[in-house]
Amino acid sequence: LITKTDTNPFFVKMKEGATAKAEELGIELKSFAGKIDGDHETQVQAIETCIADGAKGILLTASDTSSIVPAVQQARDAGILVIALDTPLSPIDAADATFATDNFLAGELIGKWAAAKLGDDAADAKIGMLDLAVSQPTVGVLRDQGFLTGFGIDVMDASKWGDETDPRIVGNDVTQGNEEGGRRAMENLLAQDPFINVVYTINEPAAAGAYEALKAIGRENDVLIVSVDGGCPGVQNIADGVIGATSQQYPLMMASLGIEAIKKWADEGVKPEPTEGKDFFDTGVALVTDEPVEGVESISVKEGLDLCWG
Amino acid sequence: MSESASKGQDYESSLSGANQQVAEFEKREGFVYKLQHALHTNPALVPLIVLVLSIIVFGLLLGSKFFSPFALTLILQQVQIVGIVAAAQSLVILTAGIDLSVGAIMVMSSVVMGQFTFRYGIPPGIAVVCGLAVGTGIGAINGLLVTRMKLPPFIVTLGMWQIVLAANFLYSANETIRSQEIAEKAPILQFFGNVIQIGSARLTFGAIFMLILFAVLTYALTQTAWGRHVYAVGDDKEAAELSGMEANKVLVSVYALSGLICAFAGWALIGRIGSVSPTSGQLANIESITAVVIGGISLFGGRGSVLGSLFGALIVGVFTLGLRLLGADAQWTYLLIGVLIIAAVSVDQWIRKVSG
Amino acid sequence: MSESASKGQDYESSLSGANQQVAEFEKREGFVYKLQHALHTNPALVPLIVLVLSIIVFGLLLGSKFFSPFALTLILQQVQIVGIVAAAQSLVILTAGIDLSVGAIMVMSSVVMGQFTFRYGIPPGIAVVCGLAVGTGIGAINGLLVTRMKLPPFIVTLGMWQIVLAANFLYSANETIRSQEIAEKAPILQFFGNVIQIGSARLTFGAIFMLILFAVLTYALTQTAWGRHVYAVGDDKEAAELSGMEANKVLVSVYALSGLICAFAGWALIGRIGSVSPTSGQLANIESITAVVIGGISLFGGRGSVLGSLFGALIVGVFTLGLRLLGADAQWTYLLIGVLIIAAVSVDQWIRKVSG
Amino acid sequence: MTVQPIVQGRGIVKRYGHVTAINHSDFDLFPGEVLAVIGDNGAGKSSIVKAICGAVQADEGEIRIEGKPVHFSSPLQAREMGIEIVYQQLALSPALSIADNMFAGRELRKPGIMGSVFRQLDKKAMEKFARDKLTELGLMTVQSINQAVETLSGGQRQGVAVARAAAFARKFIIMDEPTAALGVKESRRVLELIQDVRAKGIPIILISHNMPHVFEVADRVHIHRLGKRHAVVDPAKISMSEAVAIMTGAMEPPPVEEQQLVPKAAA
Amino acid sequence: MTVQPIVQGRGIVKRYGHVTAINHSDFDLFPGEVLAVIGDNGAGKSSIVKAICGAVQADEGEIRIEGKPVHFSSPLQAREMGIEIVYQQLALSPALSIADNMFAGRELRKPGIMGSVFRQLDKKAMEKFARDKLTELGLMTVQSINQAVETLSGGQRQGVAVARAAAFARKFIIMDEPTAALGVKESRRVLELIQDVRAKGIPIILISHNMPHVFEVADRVHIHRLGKRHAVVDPAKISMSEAVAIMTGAMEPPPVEEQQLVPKAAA
Ligand SMILES: Nc1ncnc2c1ncn2[C@@H]1O[C@H](COP(=O)(O)OP(=O)(O)OP(=O)(O)O)[C@@H](O)[C@H]1O
Ligand SMILES: Nc1ncnc2c1ncn2[C@@H]1O[C@H](COP(=O)(O)OP(=O)(O)OP(=O)(O)O)[C@@H](O)[C@H]1O
Ligand SMILES: [Mg+2]
Ligand SMILES: [Mg+2]
Repeated sequence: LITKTDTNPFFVKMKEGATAKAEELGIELKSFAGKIDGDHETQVQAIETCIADGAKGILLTASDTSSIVPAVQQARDAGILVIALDTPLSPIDAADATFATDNFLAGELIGKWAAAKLGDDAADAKIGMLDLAVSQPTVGVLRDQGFLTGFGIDVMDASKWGDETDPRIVGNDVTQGNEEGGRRAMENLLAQDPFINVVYTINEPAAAGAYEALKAIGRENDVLIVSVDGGCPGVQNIADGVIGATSQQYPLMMASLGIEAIKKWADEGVKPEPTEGKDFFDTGVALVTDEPVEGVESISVKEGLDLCWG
Repeated sequence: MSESASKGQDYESSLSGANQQVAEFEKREGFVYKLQHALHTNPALVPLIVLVLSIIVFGLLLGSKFFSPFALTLILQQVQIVGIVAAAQSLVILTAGIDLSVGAIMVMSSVVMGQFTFRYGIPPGIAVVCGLAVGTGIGAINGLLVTRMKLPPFIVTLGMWQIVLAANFLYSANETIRSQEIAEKAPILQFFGNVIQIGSARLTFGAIFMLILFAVLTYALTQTAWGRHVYAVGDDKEAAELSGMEANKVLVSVYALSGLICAFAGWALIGRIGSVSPTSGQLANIESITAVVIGGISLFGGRGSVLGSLFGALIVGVFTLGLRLLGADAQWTYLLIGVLIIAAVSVDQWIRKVSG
Repeated sequence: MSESASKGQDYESSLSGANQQVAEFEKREGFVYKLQHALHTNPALVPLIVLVLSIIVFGLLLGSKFFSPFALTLILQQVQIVGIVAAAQSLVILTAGIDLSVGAIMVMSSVVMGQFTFRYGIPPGIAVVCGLAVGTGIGAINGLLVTRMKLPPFIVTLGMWQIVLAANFLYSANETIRSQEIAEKAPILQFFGNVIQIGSARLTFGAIFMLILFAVLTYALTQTAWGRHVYAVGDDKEAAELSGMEANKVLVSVYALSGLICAFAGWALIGRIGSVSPTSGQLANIESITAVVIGGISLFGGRGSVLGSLFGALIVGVFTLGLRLLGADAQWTYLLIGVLIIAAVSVDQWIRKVSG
Repeated sequence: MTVQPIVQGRGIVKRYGHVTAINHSDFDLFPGEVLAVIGDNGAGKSSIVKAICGAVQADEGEIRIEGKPVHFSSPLQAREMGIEIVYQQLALSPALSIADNMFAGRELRKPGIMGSVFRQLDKKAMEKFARDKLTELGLMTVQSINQAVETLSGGQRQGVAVARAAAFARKFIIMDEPTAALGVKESRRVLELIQDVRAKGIPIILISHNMPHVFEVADRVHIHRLGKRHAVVDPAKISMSEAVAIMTGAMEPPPVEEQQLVPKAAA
Repeated sequence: MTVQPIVQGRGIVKRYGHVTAINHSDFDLFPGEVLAVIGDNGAGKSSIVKAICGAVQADEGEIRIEGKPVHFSSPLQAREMGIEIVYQQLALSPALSIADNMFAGRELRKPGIMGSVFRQLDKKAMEKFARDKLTELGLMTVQSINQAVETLSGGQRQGVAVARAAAFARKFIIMDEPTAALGVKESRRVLELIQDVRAKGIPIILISHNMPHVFEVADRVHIHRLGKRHAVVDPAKISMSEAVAIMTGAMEPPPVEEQQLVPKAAA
């Protein structure tokens, strides 16, 4: 199992899921991770290690979707089953299979929810976008662009955030996906326009940071924060009214499905099939909120808490 | 003594009549001279000037959006963590060392404070003390490795950085403790997040702590023997030892103090972000070193004033907020901060040069 | 000369009869002495010993899984990028500087090579030359800022790091150029990815380039006047200048060469990862500095051998692969690497100490 | 009657890597005397006094101070016993002021609570003391006692180092070429100072290449050659040119019984 | 008949921050002579010679070399004109070997393709040359010509710096206290060397605090006091004690017409 980092609870959970499943199936599991987000060189080294180690299968959440491809090819040539988790490779068929969240859809869900929640006010909303990093990793771009699409904003170049011209967007800032960055980015945006009323956040830690910034100026109740991930602290934060809604993804499922697939490959030589209509196996995404709106399917916080990770 | 003068070699006979006049030099007066003298004796003045200039420039460009008590105190808030860590970093850099473990110690301490409270149910006050002790302890280990094993500080703290960070993730199991929970059960952890509001100016306890910390360190460095020794050890460790200072004790105390300050930064961090998150503080190293160097402290040790680091941190804070308010996007801001780091230090060098 | 001897003061009269014998010292012989002498004259020997020891230890622990031509050449492949960058870093550190922009220059150069080929349709060979030129140019700017503006290298390259990295993101529009495309239209970009296979040993051109680069640099540093000057400038710039070396020219040449080597690293990077990705190389700074310092080059300049950096990079590579193969999980690996950084340098210090 | 030597070194050996700087050398300093140490460049003069004061550790041999064997691991321990050293390379902290350098490691604190609790330095008192000491040495060509040492001329720096040693020594003082960079007037002051210190009963080890100076102030002259104590002579009984001849190997040293291995008073 | 001076400085001023080290001083060096510069510590002797050779830049005043105004911005330019300097702080690179230091900036390359294309150093030739020069100075107490300079004793280092200057000078040599750390024997060698160099027609500026040395080798003595040229005297016409008295301000300098502002030969 090779994850982007092993500091993000998402991947930690994924690892736990995989470990549990592997024990159940009697598979030996070794985990590797990049040092920081975007560190694909370490991932390449990890793949090489797996080859040297004679692994049967690799579960991979790629930090760079195309740079990793030659290494993946080398592994497949060595007869290893490579399954991409969470993040599809580019091209997607570079891996034997992909078990992933549809990040664009995840963004779209919260976008739609936010638009519906605001109703007519959506036309003159003031939106703050809290993204991941200046290097614009794919996940961040997909979620961001998905949110804007869902909200009904023209995203211009869909492979890039920050090029939108819609006046409702106050600005983009980067958070490194943690609380500290979330708070600073929110403060910066608030200094630009203190009347922001919708905040998109790349993940829940960033959302929690943004909330602190809003709380500091007493606006925590007039601003709608939406996020993606569905980690337990995040879902709890919905219950506490910190976040309005979040799109929940299922790393445990990805991991355990992946382990099962490798088991199957090792035992029977059968590769997993993608979800119908998509070129990857969609592990699903669900909108978690206690304030459901019409036209957007959602689950309640309670259900969310049952399914949450981390 | 006059009798002994006659004992010397014959050519020295005239010495007893030697003119006792000492060299007299042109006394230059006036404003320029006084300014030059001030710049020489107060190394922190240059970054202060750069800071004031940049506030004025952004104030002119942005008007009241920037030049308001709200925005200005916001900068203080945003800078507080980096500022506190930069204080720790300054101490170490003054001894010609470098501390790459500051960020890791900060996070580790905050995690200890949080986990001790919530995992083991230790009273939050004691958990805070434990967190501070852990930070000090790691710092002291750095110091001992530097002095006993005679390892370069860069290596020691590079290794320690990786060790502490990994230990932090392993220990915390990457678990975040949420702000709401902390506010409910252990508000003392968020102590530094309290705010004094004066009009639209908002001073957090963390920001005030940072200012007090710099004041105390400035006092300690300029007014006590320990401070003189820190400078001397950084300047030339061998000379300091030969002239009778306990260089190794000074070094250990500096690293331990640096660890303690970082632990305080960890506590302040909880106040700032509300929660306890093991993934924070990844940029603390580079940001604190940047602040220190913009603040005019030499990386070769022994020169500069700790106050400069405060101004250095504030300069970066002013530029970041100012540029964002001017509408520069995140990538351009990043680029411009790079330009401004070089420019700020160039101005510093230039002022020092024209002031002779 | 003998006539002038008589001119001196009377007590010097006996000098003409002075014994011309020079101090004679115990000559110590034997293996231990020879070893000590070798350690003194070849600073790279210590990291080499550490490297060999660690290969032996992992070989014993892991058997043929580790101690196979495949695994050992794999280490070379994994280390090649860090190794090449560490060569650049060594040069700069030998002059008592530091280059924080190595990673950024590397990525920028590879992006230039890729984008020039695919965006503007420039022939790949020329695009490669442009990439190398860009790297050299950025390095030269670093050098000019350090010498002309007299800015500290840390600051210059810190600023340049941010500038180049942001420029890289802006220019590349965060676009990755895919391996398949490159293989099809511009295979020369992947030149360093070619492999010489001997049995199960796989030597990439990139790894071979790294070895040749270190050989060339070692020659240049030990056998040419330029090399002597690099050491002298790093040791004591003022003394080097006073004794007639063109310190500033040497510095600019070192930074420009460092830029060029980083650009080659960028080219090798395309060969290694197949694609051109603007997010690569974020750890190149810290990893290259680690390699240099484990390799025994002093961060204060003027001491050490560039070959040490190669061994330093290999030591880290051996530990990383070895620990992974042993099944240590990622955080434990980092923790152990942290311990090993400190341990490796302690061993180094210890060997130097017992060898007097 | 034998007087106990203040410093007694026997069979001292010091190697730097494969260079043997001191090769089984002896050393004696007796109470109240000025012992000059002369020898060619590289003879090992600096090394032997460094071994005595703990700035380097001898590889072999025994050093006794007032009869007690000592093993200083740092010059700090020597200093705590009241031994002061003027090093050939001066050992001043370039960025600190003259006053700070003089009080390095034994700073004065303000009286009262500011000193005891807040540990504030008494800068005024230290400056005054430093200024007085420098004035005594006639070194007040320095413009300000708060000037950093790095802005002083070579001679001025040497003056600061000498003044520091003279001000604080209780047991004995080692001076390694204290007048090398000094002018005629300033050298004279240092020689006077040496005599003043001796008058106070504090013995001095003076390393110097300046024969007239040595013969003027020394009670005994220790001649060092090729890492060893070659001879100890009485400057009153031997001429400068003989001393130089012995030192450079042009002449055999006098037989041991004619040497001055102990001071006349003690003999 | 007037001889053109080799070096002519007029109204030179040098300030360090608020310290005025040279205060409108003049300076003259004539062909073939040894000009001694004496003065108290801190009088500005080192500063004035540094201003002449470009190691520091004068704030005011004019410097001519062989009649042509020069504005050296670095000592390298002076060196290219054949001017060599022995600095008070020696200016050696501690980590480099003796041979490397002697050839710093003018290394010899191997003959043939190895030298011209591969730019390989001719280490053998450089070592031989360095060893010869040191032996001439009687400084071969060093154990190996490849020893790093930092492992040498203070005197040995000074020897290396003097040997370097003597070996390469073509126009003139500046020596700032070249014998300060040297032993009796070694000092004598340096004085002989100075006379040899003068015999070759190369003039020398010698800064020294050692009056017997100055009066032995100098043709004229430039007395520096309080940042100014106070007087220039003929050592044959004036006694050491008079010179010292003038230098320290105990005596008025002789009237200008009795001074030796130009050498006797040129007057
Ligand atoms: N740190 C060192 N490392 C290696 N060799 C050294 C070191 N210090 C001194 N030496 C060598 O030891 C010998 C004695 O040196 P020392 O400094 O004691 O001589 P000295 O008699 O004081 O000479 P001088 O009169 O020139 O000061 C010399 O040959 C010198 O090269
Ligand atoms: N870099 C510097 N910065 C500030 N002041 C300096 C500097 N160099 C020299 N000075 C001051 O300039 C004056 C003249 O110094 P200089 O070194 O020329 O004296 P000198 O005559 O050579 O003395 P000495 O005989 O002791 O070597 C002194 O007062 C000294 O303190
Ligand atoms: Mg000595
Ligand atoms: Mg001088």
